[in-house]
Amino acid sequence: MLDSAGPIARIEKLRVEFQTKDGPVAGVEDVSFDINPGETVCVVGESGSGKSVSSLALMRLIEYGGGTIAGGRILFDRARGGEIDLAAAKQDLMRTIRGNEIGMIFQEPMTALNPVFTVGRQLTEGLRVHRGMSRAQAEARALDLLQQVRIPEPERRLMQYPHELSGGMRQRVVIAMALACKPRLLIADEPTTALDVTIQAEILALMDRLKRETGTAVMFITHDMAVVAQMADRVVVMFRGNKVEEGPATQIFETPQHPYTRALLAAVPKLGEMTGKAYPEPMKLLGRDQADIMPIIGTDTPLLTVENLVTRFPVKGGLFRRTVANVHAVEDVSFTLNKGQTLSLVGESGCGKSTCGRSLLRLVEPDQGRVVLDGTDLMGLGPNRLRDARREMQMIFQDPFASLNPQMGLADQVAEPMRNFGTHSGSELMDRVAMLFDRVELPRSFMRRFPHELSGGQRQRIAIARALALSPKLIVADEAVSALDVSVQAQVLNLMMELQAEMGLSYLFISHDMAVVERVSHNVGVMYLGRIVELGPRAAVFENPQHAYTRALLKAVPVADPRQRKSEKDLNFKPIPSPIHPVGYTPAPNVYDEVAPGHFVLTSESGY
Amino acid sequence: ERGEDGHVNIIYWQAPSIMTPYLSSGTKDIEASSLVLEPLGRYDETGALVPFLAAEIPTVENGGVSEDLKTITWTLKEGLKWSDGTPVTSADVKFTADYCMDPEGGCAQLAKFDHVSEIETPDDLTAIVHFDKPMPNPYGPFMGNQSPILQKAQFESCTGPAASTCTDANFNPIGTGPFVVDEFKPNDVISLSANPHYRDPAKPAFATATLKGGGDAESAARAVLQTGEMDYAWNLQLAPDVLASMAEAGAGVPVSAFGTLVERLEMNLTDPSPDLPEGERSTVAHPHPILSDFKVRKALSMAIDRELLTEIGYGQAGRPTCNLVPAPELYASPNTECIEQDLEGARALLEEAGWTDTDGDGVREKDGTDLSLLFQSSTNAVRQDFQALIKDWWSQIGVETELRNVDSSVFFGGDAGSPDTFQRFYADVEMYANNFDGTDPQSYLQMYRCGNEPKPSSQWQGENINRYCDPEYDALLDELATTGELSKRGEIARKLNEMVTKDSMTIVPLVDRGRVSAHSNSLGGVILNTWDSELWNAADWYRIDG
Amino acid sequence: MTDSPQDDLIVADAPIEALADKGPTAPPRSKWKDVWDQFRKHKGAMTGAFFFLLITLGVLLGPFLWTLDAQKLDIRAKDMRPIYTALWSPDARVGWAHPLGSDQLGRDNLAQLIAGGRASMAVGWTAMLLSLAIGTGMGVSAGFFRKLDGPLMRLTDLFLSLPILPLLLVAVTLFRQPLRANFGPEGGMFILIVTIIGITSWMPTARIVRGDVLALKEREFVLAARSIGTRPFKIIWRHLLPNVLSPIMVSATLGLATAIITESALSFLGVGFPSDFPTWGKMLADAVARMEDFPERVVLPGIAISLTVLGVNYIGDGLRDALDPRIRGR
Amino acid sequence: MLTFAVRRLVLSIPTLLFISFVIFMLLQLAPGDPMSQVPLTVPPEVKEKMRQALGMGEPALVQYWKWLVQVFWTEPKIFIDWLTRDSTLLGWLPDTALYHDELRVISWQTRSPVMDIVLQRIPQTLWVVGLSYIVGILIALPIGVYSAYRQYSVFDQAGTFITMVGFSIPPFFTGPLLIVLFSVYLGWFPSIYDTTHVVNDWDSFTVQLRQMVMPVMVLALQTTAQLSRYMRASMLDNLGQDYVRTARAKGLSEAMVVMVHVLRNSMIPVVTVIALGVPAIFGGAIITENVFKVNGIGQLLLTALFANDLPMVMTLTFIFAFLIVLFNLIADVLYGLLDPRIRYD
Ligand SMILES: Nc1ncnc2c1ncn2[C@@H]1O[C@H](COP(=O)(O)OP(=O)(O)OP(=O)(O)O)[C@@H](O)[C@H]1O
Ligand SMILES: Nc1ncnc2c1ncn2[C@@H]1O[C@H](COP(=O)(O)OP(=O)(O)OP(=O)(O)O)[C@@H](O)[C@H]1O
Ligand SMILES: [Mg+2]
Ligand SMILES: [Mg+2]
Ligand code: NI
Repeated sequence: MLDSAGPIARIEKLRVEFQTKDGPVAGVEDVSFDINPGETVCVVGESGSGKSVSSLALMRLIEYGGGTIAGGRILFDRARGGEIDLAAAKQDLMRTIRGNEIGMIFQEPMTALNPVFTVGRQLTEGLRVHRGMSRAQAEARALDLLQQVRIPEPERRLMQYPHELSGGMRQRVVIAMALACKPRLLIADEPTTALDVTIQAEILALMDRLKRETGTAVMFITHDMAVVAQMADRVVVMFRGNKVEEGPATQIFETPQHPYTRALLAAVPKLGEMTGKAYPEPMKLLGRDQADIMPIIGTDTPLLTVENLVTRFPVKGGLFRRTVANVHAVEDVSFTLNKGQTLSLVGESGCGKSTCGRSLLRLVEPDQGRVVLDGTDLMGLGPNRLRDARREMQMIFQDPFASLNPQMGLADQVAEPMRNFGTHSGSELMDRVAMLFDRVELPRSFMRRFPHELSGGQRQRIAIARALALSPKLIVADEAVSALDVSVQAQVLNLMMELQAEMGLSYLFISHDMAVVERVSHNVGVMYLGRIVELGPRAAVFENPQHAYTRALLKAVPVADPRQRKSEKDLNFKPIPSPIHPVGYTPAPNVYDEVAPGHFVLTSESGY
Repeated sequence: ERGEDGHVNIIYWQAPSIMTPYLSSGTKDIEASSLVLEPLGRYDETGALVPFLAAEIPTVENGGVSEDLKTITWTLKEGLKWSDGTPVTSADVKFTADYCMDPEGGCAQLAKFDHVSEIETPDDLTAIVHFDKPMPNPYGPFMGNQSPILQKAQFESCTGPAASTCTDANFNPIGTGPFVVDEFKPNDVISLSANPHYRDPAKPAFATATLKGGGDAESAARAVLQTGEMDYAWNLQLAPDVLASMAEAGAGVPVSAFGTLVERLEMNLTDPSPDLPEGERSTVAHPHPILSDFKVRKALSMAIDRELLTEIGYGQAGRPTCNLVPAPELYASPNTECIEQDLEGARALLEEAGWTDTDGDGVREKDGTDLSLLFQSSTNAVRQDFQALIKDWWSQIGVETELRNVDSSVFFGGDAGSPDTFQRFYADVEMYANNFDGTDPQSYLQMYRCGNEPKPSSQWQGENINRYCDPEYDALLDELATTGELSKRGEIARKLNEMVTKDSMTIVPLVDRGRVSAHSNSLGGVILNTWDSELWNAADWYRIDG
Repeated sequence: MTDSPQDDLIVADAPIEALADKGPTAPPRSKWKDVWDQFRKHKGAMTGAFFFLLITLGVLLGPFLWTLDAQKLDIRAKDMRPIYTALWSPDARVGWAHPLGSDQLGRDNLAQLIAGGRASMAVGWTAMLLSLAIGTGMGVSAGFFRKLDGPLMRLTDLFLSLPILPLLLVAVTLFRQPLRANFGPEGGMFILIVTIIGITSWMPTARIVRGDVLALKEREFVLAARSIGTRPFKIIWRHLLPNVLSPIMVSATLGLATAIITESALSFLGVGFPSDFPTWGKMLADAVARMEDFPERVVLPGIAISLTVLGVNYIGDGLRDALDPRIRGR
Repeated sequence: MLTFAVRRLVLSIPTLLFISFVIFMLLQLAPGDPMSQVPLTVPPEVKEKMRQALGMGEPALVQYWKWLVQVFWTEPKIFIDWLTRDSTLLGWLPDTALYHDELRVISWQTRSPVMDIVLQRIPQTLWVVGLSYIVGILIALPIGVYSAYRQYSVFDQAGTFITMVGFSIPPFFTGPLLIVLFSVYLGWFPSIYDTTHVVNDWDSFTVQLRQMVMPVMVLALQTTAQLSRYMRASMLDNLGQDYVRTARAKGLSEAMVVMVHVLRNSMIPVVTVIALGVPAIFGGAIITENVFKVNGIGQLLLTALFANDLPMVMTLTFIFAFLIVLFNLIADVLYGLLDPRIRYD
């Protein structure tokens, strides 16, 4: 297999510049590394460190994004015709290489596919261009590819449009597309970042298998150290456009040399780190003065009681738009959240976590159930009373960029809740805004900036500041850290926990990242198809999972340790059944079994 | 030889919408139908009567009109055939009258049949019209382009309310004229071909014709004068310099002729002030605070330079006039005193009337009211130029003017609900043109009878637009109605004309407007006629070779 | 290890720096200065603004520099050619008294152009603003309030199919008198025209805005605003409107042109300003008949209209870029 | 999708009824009178009789009701009769003979059924206005595509400039200008459109082409100006999308990337904009038709308006309203068809 001697691609002193209105900006300053046949090279580094730019330069796609390769060489060993410098190649020549000898998997499976063409068409396109196949041949090959990436019902998928597939399937289509012409080098740019654990586990396993079977060299870009641990043969660490460290995976993980690498590794929450600790505590971050890490105990007084919460979305149809079916997004959910504590909801994408969170705040109207916050029943409130009640409960949204108005200054956004309720005014208001900025550790000079001028972590901190503005008792954090880099994520998590310790906040923490959940929660609820299948103290749920689904979920979490790789065999996920039921359908109520004090497991039918 | 000259293209910038003049009185429709339908007699270009279907014009002298002026006897030419080959008889003549006089038919030419009591048809060629009172001018029915003869056979089932459902007959009437309709596209184009049964076997010279409608006067003129696409263009109401510069191209020539159309200013003798309650504005209950004074009206007229107006607005197709009835000669008063502009005299007259500019703002006042007028007219480029010029002159004599122009379909629409009709006259001065049918001005002069003014009780209908009222005038009118002798009639009519114009300046005539049309250099035989349809002699048109 | 030139620097304080906030280091400036800076960089916008300012100043200050009355007839000096025609046809009737010539009644073209510009600009801007206001209001309400969507969109259909001429005639009949009494003949007509143009041209804006609002409404920041207790009208005002500014801008530029032209069509139909009150559109319409002999009479107002529209279009482009903080940052 | 369309159709019936009522009342309120063409010499009594004969004396609601019956009941019957009697498509069916001389909508001006005249006008309207729309689209799309692909290039700047100038110059100026240039000085094209012209061979076809060139160009200028802006904006949106990069990464040629991947996506909003413009075709182009004497629907409406021919104006406006509602619906459906992400149910 590894018959060719030298590396398949060599990047030497690559420098990429972008022309902006303020003159040229370097996206990548100086990067050199090799990729050998049959090897997986992981490129890690935080957001904006130049990972994507390097890979795009390799494909010479960077020109279309306004960049130029300002220096360095990219030597690529062609299957026929020896080594050429891609940095100097003509675009016409590149066209015969792209998709043919180098395949690329893009960061965003949701947008990487053209929404108006069928999967089949997009899969066959490259084959017909590079391999000159007829339509029938190409389709046969496409079918074959879909089977390779283990997509169920591949024949049907060929005729479907991207939006009809789930995120995981879409990403698999993108992988199949990249593999179509059997490239010798595969570039995978954060192929799993947008996916949840279970699908991520599957995709990683799939790529690993493909690499082993076909001997393709893989350049794997990610910022998730756990993924690196699962995949990498060799690791390249990038920082601000430069390579700072390179070495075999085990070496990087066990004896990191560069301070940045060390900081990065320290910031990665690892599943199992909290074993044996009863209460969550902030992370120990490198280079920070954290006096001493105190566990957060909270209180035992209930703040929020949810009973039999049911939320359904009507599916309309027919001539007169009558409701023909319902999406049972939240089904008979009950839990209690104590003051100063955190309850986490975990589960796969689409299981109803967000809907549950939104229903509590009545941002989505629940159909049934009781939500009592500090003695007030939220369900019975009229619009005005509800607005007042919202002072006590705030939400942090999943996507820090989407939840901030791009056209509004940051100070205004943070001040908005106070303006709404008229709690402060004039200079007092500005003082409080400044105080909130201090609180979330943002320089006051940021007050006049706009969201796009901030990094993701900073934006999320603005969102937190906004949620804190009214000094609420409850914050619903809906995937508050999912979109952030590990290092930033760690900072934000610590911030949140500090605030909790100081102000006695209660969090309803929604996430699909088990490691993060393990770190922050007092209690954990595992959701599946709208129901909580397991609910209990964090330690009980993580160390003694009872429900089959909880176990599967935990097993899928990648571990940031190259010595503990998972194989595809370990994973057996069933596709989630549809939460849509016809109008008359009445689901059976949930019945729980208390296996230990406070540890409940669903015993009635959950659909898993 | 019939049909040897091929095809002729006529353009009317207003498109004909129907082919019978009885259901529409738009000039475009009447003129288009004159290619197909013919009356017993027509007026020629001098206003004289010429027989068409009749053998001769009946008069008192030849015995065709009874001495008591109550009957007129028409005799048809012999051997006349409809275009379908059937003979024309006096029954058709009688039917035509019945058709129009049917009270439910909504006949547009009902006025032509005023006082007709009965029509007798002693034989196939004779029709005797009986009137219920003496008619000094008995040539209303069956004379001129407005009342041609319809074929009984075709229209028999189309009388009364059914008139408007006979689309086929209305679009393709069977006639005696030089052409027959092949295809009628309402408001667009009419395709015609020579009538095989036309009474003169050598005519018409053209085998086919199209009458295209639509566009505006300017582009119609362009098509005849500049590009030569069309042979004849109707009614080119354009500024003379525009017309002249188009004619330079040399593809055709403009032709003009005069009739009785007079562009005039009408002075409102009643108060149009919006402060009055609705129902009393512009009614005789309130005389006009400014214009009731003859001196003011006179001064306003004196300030106008009619020569210049004519030159700017009509050129060859207009001549300055001081008369309401400018023609025929018999009725036209030799009154020319207004032609000369006299700004000094006008100013003096206003001073005399007590209007002086005391505060030096250029506008005269009297008793605290400004000499300020609202001057309205219909929308039309020439009229707006006139308005601007007149406003300028009036400002020179210390009169302030506000101009307003109203869309002509509203202005002339006669909608009782609209405040902008010319009848309502919610303005101080207005400008428009009017004329009379045929050659007799009696009914025209009758319009200014006391009590005939538009008023709320008459749904604002009425023709005495100025709200003029003079018992002496009314008495003279009565005299005219009973006078048969022509010279005497002329004398009375001239007197009446002067009473409303130079003696009272109620009506301030400006320009005697001629008609301008244009034909291509290769079209021969065109005689422009303002007393009848412009296409009255289309049978005689021919192609000039070369 | 690597031989990166920054190595030392990173080693020195890397752990802290790696996790420290980064972001633009330039000190933030005031928002409007920012907008202006960005706007200034847009060449097209600057050129557009220049011409637009030139025209605006011309029509505003023109009457002080060129004091001839636009409505003054001077019949002896009618049909004068612009002074520059003397360059190629020495026997043309030209004179410094009428540098751009005069019309068929001897009114000065330059004075008319200035006076006409005042009227056209005033009508154009007000009508455009009115139509934008209605269109945006309708679009936002339809997009934001589910219940209103259907009725408002049907209302849009209704207005789309309303015949403008009868509508005008009705309006003139009903409102001319009271408006004239209160605002004078020109003022009254101005209000009438502006209103009519406004209420018959808001529909495309409404449609576009509605579409955008429907999409924006699903964005998380709107939900976020709701969760912090922002009232619906504040949500519209603070969160939706600023984000639909760009399509509104496009409608505005097109709307200005349409308004100026519609005004001329109206005066053509006799429902516009008094006939001796010049506007660009009317000058253009009146001069079409004499276009061959006096091309300047169509060309001058034509250029004035086009330049204004182009100017506004480019300004709109520049503003759109400048007002978008995402682009402005770069 | 189908149910969506049907539901919207059903809902549009009350909408249309309401619209027709509003239009009717508006026309009733509008001043003006079909007698405005009647010379001033005709006495008022006669005019009053003529008005009565037109049925103007009746109360407005009665008139409206009659109109409704005629449009929604009588005219469809005539149409069905025509289908089963004269049309080639359904001529084999037995003649239904539903129509028994009920009163149809009669134009006051021409005293003939409004629908007949409308049908007569459709060919020239479609030829000229329709063709100009197509020409406009054909010119606008490539301009828009190329301007976007080469954003801020000379071509893009020039395109913006020309389209904006084209947009700001009214057709009552461009029309006569073209006539003076091409008919008067060059003599290439006729200035008058001959609606009776029949195309039956090559020569007559070229004649037809020649007479269509100018009106089509004048109208196409406006269409081009607007559509190319939309196209450009839409292309710009899509050129920045991720899937474009994916397509390039597959090694597709630029032509494929732009003309297949980007264009297809960019066309989605543009196609609906195009669909929304279609009613305007049937509505005719009032000024241009008048300048070139095309005498299509636009000219018909204009003459009817000036003649205060209420039944004609009412019916034409209603047809227009109907088309607007219909094409709104079609635009929505098209959107759903073109964009697989959107599903109406
Ligand atoms: N089109 C562009 N114009 C200007 N600067 C760019 C452009 N694309 C990328 N950059 C800059 O290049 C640098 C590297 O970006 P790159 O996308 O490679 O980061 P990354 O490591 O892939 O981050 P992420 O993990 O968020 O994908 C960043 O500072 C970015 O701002
Ligand atoms: N507004 C809505 N209308 C209809 N269905 C909805 C709506 N919002 C969510 N759903 C459906 O409800 C179910 C639960 O969605 P929810 O967003 O709560 O999932 P989630 O657990 O938050 O997933 P993720 O991790 O992807 O955010 C899904 O099947 C989703 O399709
Ligand atoms: Mg990246
Ligand atoms: Mg969610
Ligand atoms: Ni720009």
